[in-house]
Amino acid sequence: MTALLQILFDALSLGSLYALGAIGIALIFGVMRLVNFAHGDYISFCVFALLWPSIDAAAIVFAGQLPAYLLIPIILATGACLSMLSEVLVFRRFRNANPATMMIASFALGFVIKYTLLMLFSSRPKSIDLWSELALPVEILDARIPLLQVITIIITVLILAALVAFLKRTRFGLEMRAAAENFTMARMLGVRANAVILLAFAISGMLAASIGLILVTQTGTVDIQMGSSVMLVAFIATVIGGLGSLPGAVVAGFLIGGISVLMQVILPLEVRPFRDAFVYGAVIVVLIWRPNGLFAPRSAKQRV
Amino acid sequence: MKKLLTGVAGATIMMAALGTSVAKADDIIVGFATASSGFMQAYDKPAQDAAMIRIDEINKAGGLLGKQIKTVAADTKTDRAEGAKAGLEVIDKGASLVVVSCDYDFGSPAALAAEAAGKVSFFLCAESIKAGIQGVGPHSFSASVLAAVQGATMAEWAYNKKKARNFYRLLDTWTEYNKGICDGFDWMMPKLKDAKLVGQDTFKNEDTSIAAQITRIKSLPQQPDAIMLCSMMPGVVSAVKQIRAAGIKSMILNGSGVSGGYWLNATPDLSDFYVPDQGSVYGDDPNPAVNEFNKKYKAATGGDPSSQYVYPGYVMIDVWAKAVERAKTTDADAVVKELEKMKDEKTLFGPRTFTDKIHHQNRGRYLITEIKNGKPGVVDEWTISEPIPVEYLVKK
Amino acid sequence: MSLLNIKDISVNYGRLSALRNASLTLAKGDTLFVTGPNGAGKSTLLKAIAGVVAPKSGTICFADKNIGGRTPEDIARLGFSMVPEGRHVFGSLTIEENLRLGVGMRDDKDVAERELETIYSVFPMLKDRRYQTAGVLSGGQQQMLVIGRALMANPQLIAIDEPSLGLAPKVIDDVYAVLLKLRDTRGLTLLIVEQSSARATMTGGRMILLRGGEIVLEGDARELTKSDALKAAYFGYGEHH
Amino acid sequence: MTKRPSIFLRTVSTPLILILVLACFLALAALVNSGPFNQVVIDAFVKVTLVVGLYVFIGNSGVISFGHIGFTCLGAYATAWLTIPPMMKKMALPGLPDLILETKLPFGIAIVLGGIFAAIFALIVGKILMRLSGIAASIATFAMLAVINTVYSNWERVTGATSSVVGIPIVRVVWPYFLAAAGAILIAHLYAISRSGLALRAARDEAIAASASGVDIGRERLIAFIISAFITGLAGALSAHSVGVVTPDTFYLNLTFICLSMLVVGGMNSLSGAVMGVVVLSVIIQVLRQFEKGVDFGGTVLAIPNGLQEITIGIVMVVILIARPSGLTRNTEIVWRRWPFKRVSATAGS
Repeated sequence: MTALLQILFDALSLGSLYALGAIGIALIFGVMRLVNFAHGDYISFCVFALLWPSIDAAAIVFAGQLPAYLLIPIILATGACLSMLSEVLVFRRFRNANPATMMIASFALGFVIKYTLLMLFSSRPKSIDLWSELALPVEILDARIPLLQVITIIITVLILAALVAFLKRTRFGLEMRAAAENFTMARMLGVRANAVILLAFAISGMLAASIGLILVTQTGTVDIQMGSSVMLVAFIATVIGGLGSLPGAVVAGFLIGGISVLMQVILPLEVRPFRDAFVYGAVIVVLIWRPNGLFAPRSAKQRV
Repeated sequence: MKKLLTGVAGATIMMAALGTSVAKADDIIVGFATASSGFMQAYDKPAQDAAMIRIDEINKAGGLLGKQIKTVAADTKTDRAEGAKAGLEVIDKGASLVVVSCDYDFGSPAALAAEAAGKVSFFLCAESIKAGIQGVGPHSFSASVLAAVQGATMAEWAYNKKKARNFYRLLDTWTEYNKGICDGFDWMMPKLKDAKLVGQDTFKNEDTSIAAQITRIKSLPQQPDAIMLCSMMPGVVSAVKQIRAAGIKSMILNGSGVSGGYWLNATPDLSDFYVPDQGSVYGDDPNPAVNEFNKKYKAATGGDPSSQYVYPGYVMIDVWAKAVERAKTTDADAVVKELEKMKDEKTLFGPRTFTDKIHHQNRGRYLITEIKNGKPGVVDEWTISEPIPVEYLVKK
Repeated sequence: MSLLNIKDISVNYGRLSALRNASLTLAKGDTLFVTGPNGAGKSTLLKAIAGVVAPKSGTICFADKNIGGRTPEDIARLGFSMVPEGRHVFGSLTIEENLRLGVGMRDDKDVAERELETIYSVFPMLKDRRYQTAGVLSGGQQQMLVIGRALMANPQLIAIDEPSLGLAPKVIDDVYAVLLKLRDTRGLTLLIVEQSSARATMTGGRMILLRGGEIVLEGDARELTKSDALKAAYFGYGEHH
Repeated sequence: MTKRPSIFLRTVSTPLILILVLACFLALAALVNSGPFNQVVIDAFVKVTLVVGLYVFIGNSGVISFGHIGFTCLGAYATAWLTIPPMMKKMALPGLPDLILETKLPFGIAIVLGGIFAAIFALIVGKILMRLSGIAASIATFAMLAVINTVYSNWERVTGATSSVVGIPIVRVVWPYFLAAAGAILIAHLYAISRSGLALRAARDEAIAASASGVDIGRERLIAFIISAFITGLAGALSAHSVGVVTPDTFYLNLTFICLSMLVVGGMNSLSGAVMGVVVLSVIIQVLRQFEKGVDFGGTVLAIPNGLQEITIGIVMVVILIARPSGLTRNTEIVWRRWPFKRVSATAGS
């Protein structure tokens, strides 16, 4: 029972990260059919914003020193700004381009962000202590769960709830959902396209920033690569969930998190290094079974 | 389209014209085919700086065979195909010693190019048996000590000095280096009477959470005395943080991949954490000459050595230059012959032995650094009781 | 004076010409039917007005403004409501949310509420199911929804692409009754694409016939249908001889 | 359209012009005759082969594949298995079947077998994956790449896991790579003008119409998948011989994106796009690298900081795509129509 509970928390906390990433990608995909491969680099960028640029091995903590009530808004704003900036400078110029072109443009943008960070901070991963008091374990029904896991899950639930409230209760949210489903029709109803897209980018950037903060707290590491593995799984989750479907993205994110943890638990030692092969094998099976994803929106059109 | 084609042609001719340069005849040239950009840069650069310090020392003392040592460099961009080009480029510029990237995987393309050209090549700090005869050829060497020696050292030391009996093995499958540490640990374990492996698991360096692996350790009937953590930056920090956060108090044994204090602010209260080091970067090396070197390094680069991986660069030039002096030529075969005669050759950072079977260290003296309340300090020194057999290393 | 003034517009899809030198004017309160065979350019004409496709040449003026090059949302905000072909309801949104989207450009909440009640009174079915997602509606119900949604904005001009398609005759009557009532009470201008001229004859108003991307006939709906000219032009008689 | 060029010129001029462009580089390499520059040209030829292989599938089917670098991996390891001296193989890769352990094939045969191995794998996997289309197919191909990568990174006895496989004979002469790139261009062109290629492109542009007129999209896609797997596998084998070592992580996301970028920047729906994308980006990269090393302008040496090359190339790519969203060649083929070169549409022209 204790072990089971622990596994459940492991799965939920890993799934949380994937779910947050998947929504960030699904939001953008929904409004402009862009698979934003720079999303992972937004995560890295936000994390590096905690530090002062320096190529020394030891990190010089910068924004990371601020109290949480300042730090969190600043990092969220960093993510939002970077994300909106990339829309204004780059993606806006690709409104009518085909998805492959946009995707490669996003990849090129990510490349630029990554190498800029590399130049400013050197390639050596840096270490930073952010809120390590959160690392203490708490007792839940005899299981000792790291507080951070609990917090990660709670924060994810809160973010999801806030997002749902925003989408369901506000005018902007309504417009965004409409735009995600049928962009042209929404515009013909007077929905301001650029504003909605910009807002989607802002939210997506903030989601990237929150993933970054969770990752740093969890790992204590600031690394160029840290966004990309989350981004990759999140991207897959978005497709499995049904592109453009936000609930689908969330469920698929948790699903992949769950499968990864489960595989790690049940696979015998010799096979365990092959874990990801099983996870990705499962991805293929799901795709063959449901090519439009688990929760394809009714109007889903294949455009890529 | 025509414009496109002419543009391409023009640029190409320009680039070809720029690509050629001349080498002077009466210098000895050391070529660095290392990464000045990309992931490996952070590992190559410090070791290369250390190598430069030794070169400077030699030049100031009158040079090598009466000639000055000149250096040329080409950037591998942390890319294998670029690595091969960089190797060819420094050979083209007349290098008699080709220094290649720290890591075997990234260094080997350049080393293979050097081998094909009949030049001596040295890996800055690669710790795989392949960085040498086995993976490149008879003219290739590594300046560091095998990863397996680190794992074996930690196991034997913890068994003897810390009375550890129950071991747990946690392997990060990301690199060959990590596996090497665990291979050495595996080799040592059966030699330690009544030491027991109570469990083992794997993870991937990029895993953001190793919660499942931790759960497995915690469900053991009794916490292990020591966890052999075969991993490296950056994943290792995350792993350690999570292990300690879960309340696992066992001592953690590591390879030199975690050497250096630069990452410790991520884990402010870390204790019972042990690292093998070839020399101390913390200013408390038992050998004052090492502390002297650290000062020199700081003067030259503006910063303290970040980790022990700075040192092999110095060792490399040191042993190569000695071999050249003894051979009285930079001719590759003669230099290799002299290098292979070295047995426990003293260097600033522990003895070096090369034979015609192995151009690497399958035994070595290590300082043991303990991290206590987040502060590193040298607490001991250990040399494994017997060298790890070449056959065992090759088979792995 | 005219509400909509289209002059000499041509639209190309790649190398394919979809509309050539089309011109027409509409005054406030007018009713214009656009008919023609499949692929004649009827939908393209509407899309060009809505700003969804960009004309290669020509000018479009709406409510005294040149709307060439403006975005669809700008044009919508000038009082142009479009009901495109194929019932684009937002399937994952509720019926009420669909309708509320229609008032995108209105800040006044009370007006929006009043408008909503008006639409509900016209289509009581929508009110009964207001909290269901629009995806579950039948084809006819979806058609009502999109027309209701287009009316929510209280537009000056509503353009509807094939309102009768797939609807039961009874429902078609209802839809037209609503549209005509709004025309008569509010001065709503109607621009309706229908493949058949039957409805136009019944309702009255002007009519244009598009074929092969060109306006080939224009006149009063009832008079045109009485003459043989329409049929001849529709099928292109008299040209292949 | 006024006078159209003869059928002969239209059908064969594209590959001939492209091969001619590559031949210029071959000649330049012979002229410069320096080791590093040879390697630059070799590297470019390998990339041309690889990207042309990608084009055969992506360009004709319109499905973005993230998985083809998996075939490159298969090809590279296959040639490693076949060409490493048996002595070394027995030590490093003892899990290989005896037959392979005892064999040592010449370079030329081994690379072709590498391509065939990848093609056979594509046949098996493609049977399942080619049922999918659109982004589902893209993700499925990526999942395939991830599975291949995970297996090759961990199968100690057969692939040596993450450790570099060494002992592959290094081939540093340029012409075999040129021949392979030219061959890839020819194969790609022949496929593009074949019935299957035409049907597939028709399906790419008008899926419903094509399937209504009896095109079995799945089957045609599978054919393209297999041919492109052969070419990308061949490119993998070539890259193994050009560097002398293979590791699984070489053949993963970085290479995938670099090759896709070259294809899209060139123009993903045309063979000329595939080739010119590689040529143009490679040349820009080389020029930038030269600047990183420092360029002498009449006494003043101008050098850009290390790492700026990557940033610049990223910006250059974005700018090219903004200016020409359908790539440098605008998705058209280069054909011979008297001087100067003229374009015809890739869809209408062939």
